[in-house]
Amino acid sequence: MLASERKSLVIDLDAAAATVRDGMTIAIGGFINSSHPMALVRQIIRRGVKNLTVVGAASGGLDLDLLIAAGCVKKLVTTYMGGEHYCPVAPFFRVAAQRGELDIFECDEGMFYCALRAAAQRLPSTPWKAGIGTSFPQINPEIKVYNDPVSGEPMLAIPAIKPAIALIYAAQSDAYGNVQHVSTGFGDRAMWRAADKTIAQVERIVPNEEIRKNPLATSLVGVDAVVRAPYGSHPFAGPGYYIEDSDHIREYVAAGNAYAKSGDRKPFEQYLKKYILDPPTYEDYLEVVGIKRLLQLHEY
Amino acid sequence: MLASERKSLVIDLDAAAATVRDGMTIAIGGFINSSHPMALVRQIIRRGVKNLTVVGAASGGLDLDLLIAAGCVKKLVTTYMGGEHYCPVAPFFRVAAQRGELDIFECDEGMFYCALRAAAQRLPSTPWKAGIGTSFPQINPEIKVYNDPVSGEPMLAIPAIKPAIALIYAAQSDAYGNVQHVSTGFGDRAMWRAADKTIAQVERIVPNEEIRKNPLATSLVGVDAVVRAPYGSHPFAGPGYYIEDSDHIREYVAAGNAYAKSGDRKPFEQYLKKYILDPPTYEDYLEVVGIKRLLQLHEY
Amino acid sequence: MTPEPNFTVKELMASFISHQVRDGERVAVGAGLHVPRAGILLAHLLRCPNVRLYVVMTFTSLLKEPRMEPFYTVYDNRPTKWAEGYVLHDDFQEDPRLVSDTFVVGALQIDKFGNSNLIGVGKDYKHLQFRGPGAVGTLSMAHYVDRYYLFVQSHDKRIFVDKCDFISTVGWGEGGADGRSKLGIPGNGPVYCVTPLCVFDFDETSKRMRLKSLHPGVTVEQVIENTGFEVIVPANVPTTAAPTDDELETLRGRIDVEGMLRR
Amino acid sequence: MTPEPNFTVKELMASFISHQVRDGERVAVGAGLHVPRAGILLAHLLRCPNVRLYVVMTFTSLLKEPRMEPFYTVYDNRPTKWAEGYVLHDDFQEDPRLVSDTFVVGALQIDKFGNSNLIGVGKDYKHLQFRGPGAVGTLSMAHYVDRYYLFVQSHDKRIFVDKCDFISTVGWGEGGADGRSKLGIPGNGPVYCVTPLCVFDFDETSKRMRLKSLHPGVTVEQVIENTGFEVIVPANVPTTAAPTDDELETLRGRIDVEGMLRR
Repeated sequence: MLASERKSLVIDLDAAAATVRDGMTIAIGGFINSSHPMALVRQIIRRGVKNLTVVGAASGGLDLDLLIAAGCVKKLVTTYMGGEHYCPVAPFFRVAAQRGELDIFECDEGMFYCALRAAAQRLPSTPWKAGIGTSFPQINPEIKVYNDPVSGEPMLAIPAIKPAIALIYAAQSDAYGNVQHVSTGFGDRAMWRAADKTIAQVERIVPNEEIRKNPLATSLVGVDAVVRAPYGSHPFAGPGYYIEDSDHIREYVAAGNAYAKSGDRKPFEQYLKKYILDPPTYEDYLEVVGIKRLLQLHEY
Repeated sequence: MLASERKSLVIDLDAAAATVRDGMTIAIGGFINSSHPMALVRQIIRRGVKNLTVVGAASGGLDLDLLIAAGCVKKLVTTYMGGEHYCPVAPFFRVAAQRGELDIFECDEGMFYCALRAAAQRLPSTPWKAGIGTSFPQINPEIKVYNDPVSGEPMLAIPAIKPAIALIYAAQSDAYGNVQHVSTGFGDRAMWRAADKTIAQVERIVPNEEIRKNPLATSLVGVDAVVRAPYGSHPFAGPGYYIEDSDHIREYVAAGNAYAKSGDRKPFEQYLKKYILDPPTYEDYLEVVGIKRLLQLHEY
Repeated sequence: MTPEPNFTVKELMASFISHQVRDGERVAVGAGLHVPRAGILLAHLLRCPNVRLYVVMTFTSLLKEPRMEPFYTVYDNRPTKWAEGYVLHDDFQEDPRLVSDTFVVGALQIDKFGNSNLIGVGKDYKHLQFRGPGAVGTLSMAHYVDRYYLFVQSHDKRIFVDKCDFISTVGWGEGGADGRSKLGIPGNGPVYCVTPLCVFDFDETSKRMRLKSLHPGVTVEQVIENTGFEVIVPANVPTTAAPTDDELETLRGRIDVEGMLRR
Repeated sequence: MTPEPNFTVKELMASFISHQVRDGERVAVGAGLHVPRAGILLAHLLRCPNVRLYVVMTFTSLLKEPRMEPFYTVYDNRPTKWAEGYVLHDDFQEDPRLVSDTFVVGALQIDKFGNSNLIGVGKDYKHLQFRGPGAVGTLSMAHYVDRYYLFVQSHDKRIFVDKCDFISTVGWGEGGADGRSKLGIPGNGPVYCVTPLCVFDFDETSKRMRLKSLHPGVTVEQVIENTGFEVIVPANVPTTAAPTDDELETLRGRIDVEGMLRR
């Protein structure tokens, strides 16, 4: 009598998005205009989730700005909020921050990973030296200055930040949660280690045998659930598959700038309706974008 | 006018061993009976280097015991000193420790990597929680108990240990120090990060183009020098190439046990003469072992 | 007289350990200890298809493997052929719980509260009577895992002592249900101690070691005689459950093909 | 009248930056800043064959690459085709010096001691006049590298201020040769500040910003007028060295093929 087969961890998009509930701390992987689990992000917006603490990527980007614009975010943990050459500062972030409407855990990339590592290591804080002499201990009162017990020198204690759920975008996974990124995976591993649970949104689900052909490429060895969503990082890049959709990003930035510059939320409301609220399913979103456009975004 | 070609980092075995000088702190990679840079270790013994602080692998093994037996070691930083099923406790280590002749930085694997990470991160110490309630803070006075600045709870501060040189065994490298291990590389990356300089002893030197075919396999992206020594982990395993030489390890353990049990150093002196002091070169060592024996050790 | 059992004590211990594994967990297979290794693999093949096995710094599933090729060490490269992914040795310090949810700890000495010692025997650390191999990773693993198990290959008064000369891994500290929490140590600590004579558990209130079951043919007196602290002995001590035929078949046919547990 | 130079100010700045790179170093190529990126690649191709370039989280050498395919971002996957090895983004926190020995820092504000600000402009952090993008990794990189360079794409009194509203990256703190060491900050801090008008260095004693060279056609008065703090002006201020023909040829033919620096 042998054990039954391994259980598939593949779930559907809405079931995955439904794990994110009001007030939770979640992490969202990727890097600036690449590798964000956008199918999940849009579904979270559709579900009207509120008061999230979002541990954005180091560095974050317009994926987080969209969540702020849609009213989902209470607190943000990130080191950079921009769209690189598309926009120097993310527009809704900028306005919300200037109005004091957003709690910000102000940090740089070193501190960001300190906070995630502390969570992964089950430590209350980890030390960092860089930041002494800057404004960070003043503008982020969660960071404590103390003296190192060995050398006596002043240090910063960066508190642990533990996401309940990490939402990660990657190229592929098997049904058992062995995830493989194309190329680096940026800082996604750090989020996976820190979070209680990780959901991977992938371009393809492949047989376990495919994963075993190159186990060195397995970047997250065992996530908790897997969601299939081809073109799922759109409008951002999906490494190995497609580059970012410049036109779409410019459309979003224009809508954001209209709000940031003149307080006009209408262009964003139109964007929100067209791309997120109206399309009943994820596939319908892709229909709105159009297969022709999607096929133009090939990486090479 | 273009820049000249890249400079080769390949050096010979004796030049590499000569960088290790009396009183230095060095790290030696590998794991128990696998992946130790033994050609370098033997050359260090031949050169009569003294008073080393050796940051042995976590977990260390008979490679370190040999250095202790040969009188090179003043202080040891390791978590385990044994040969697994060949011997539960490394013999010369055991005697030296029991006589109080060896300084030991007593730690477990978690603390070991804390010390290396602190060095890599240029921090005076990093925190660890495991160890509270044990004898470690008493038997290792370099570890300090303090209260976490965020939570107030008692923590251990593990001081940074920075090797001047890390000696690493790996499968291959190009001439520019891009090193690729077969399989995991155990904790070698942590030593590379912590050390001021790293020397990789490899089975093969391959063209840069070979490295670029699988950059994900590059485990140490840029060491400071590369030494070629085929069968260079013998008598220990070289992953992807050969398994450990059980007979040779048993010969060493028997010599060690003769000393540990009855104080008879003669069998070890014979071992030392036969395998290390008499063979004028590294290739001569392999001749003493014999090509027939070496070819029997293939991994599959 | 009881008939001679059709299994060895090692097979019995492996069977007992196999029932401690829970499906879906990450479980480190410390290959050096053959009995716990066999127990974990047995659980995987018979009851826990979804455990993630940590084998020689890789994670894998071995459900489809007809026979576990022999691997006696934690450093042997050959089992990496089964890898689904790598977790480097130093990664364990980044997140101990990503390596294993449970663990097996061996020891030179174990005291009545399940504290254990791999450092050495003797009163003076600088002049030990017997220097042990060191803590390896037991200290950190036992601290962070959900729960762990003590396992020894022999049962005598040198191992089971009233007080360890040194503590490398905390069990229940100085005892009591809050023995760990008052030190700020997470997890459920040692659950059982498995020996060639018996299985101990821990009294719920005092967290002192208590006889849970006797292996076939072993008497309470034998345990008491060979244990250096006072053992709590309940009124009725059952016999450790014998491995089932299924278990023996799987152990002998697929896991312990070379018969390490039958010697 | 001086003849019109045969190069742009961006090319001039790239040439200047290229001379700051030392062979054998690790150098992060922050692709978003085109001018420093071009300068680093120029150094690599002409003088520094042994730098290890950190490009989109890979390390590489580009000596054999006839033309740098356009990459405008730090997230574009395409440059990973050149990889010799990966260093993940979070690895930078494990060892900042394995990523880069030197760095280029941009800013919203820079003060006379080379402290800089990417957080925002305004007195009240909770109600900023202008919220910046955040520190990215500049704080930690600038702390750990051997030395770094400030670089701005425009030169005016909004950027060059007497005192930053917030400091995200320490330059020389409150000044003085011990401005960094008394805070316990390692490294040699900011060495030069490169602007479209000039290059600043730092007075050895006060560590206040000092005019080092003027770009062709720029006057001392122009710099003073557009700088919000008192600039130290030496008796003789040379003109920033023009890019050589070799440099321009390599820049235009192999690095800046699309002419980003000529616009």
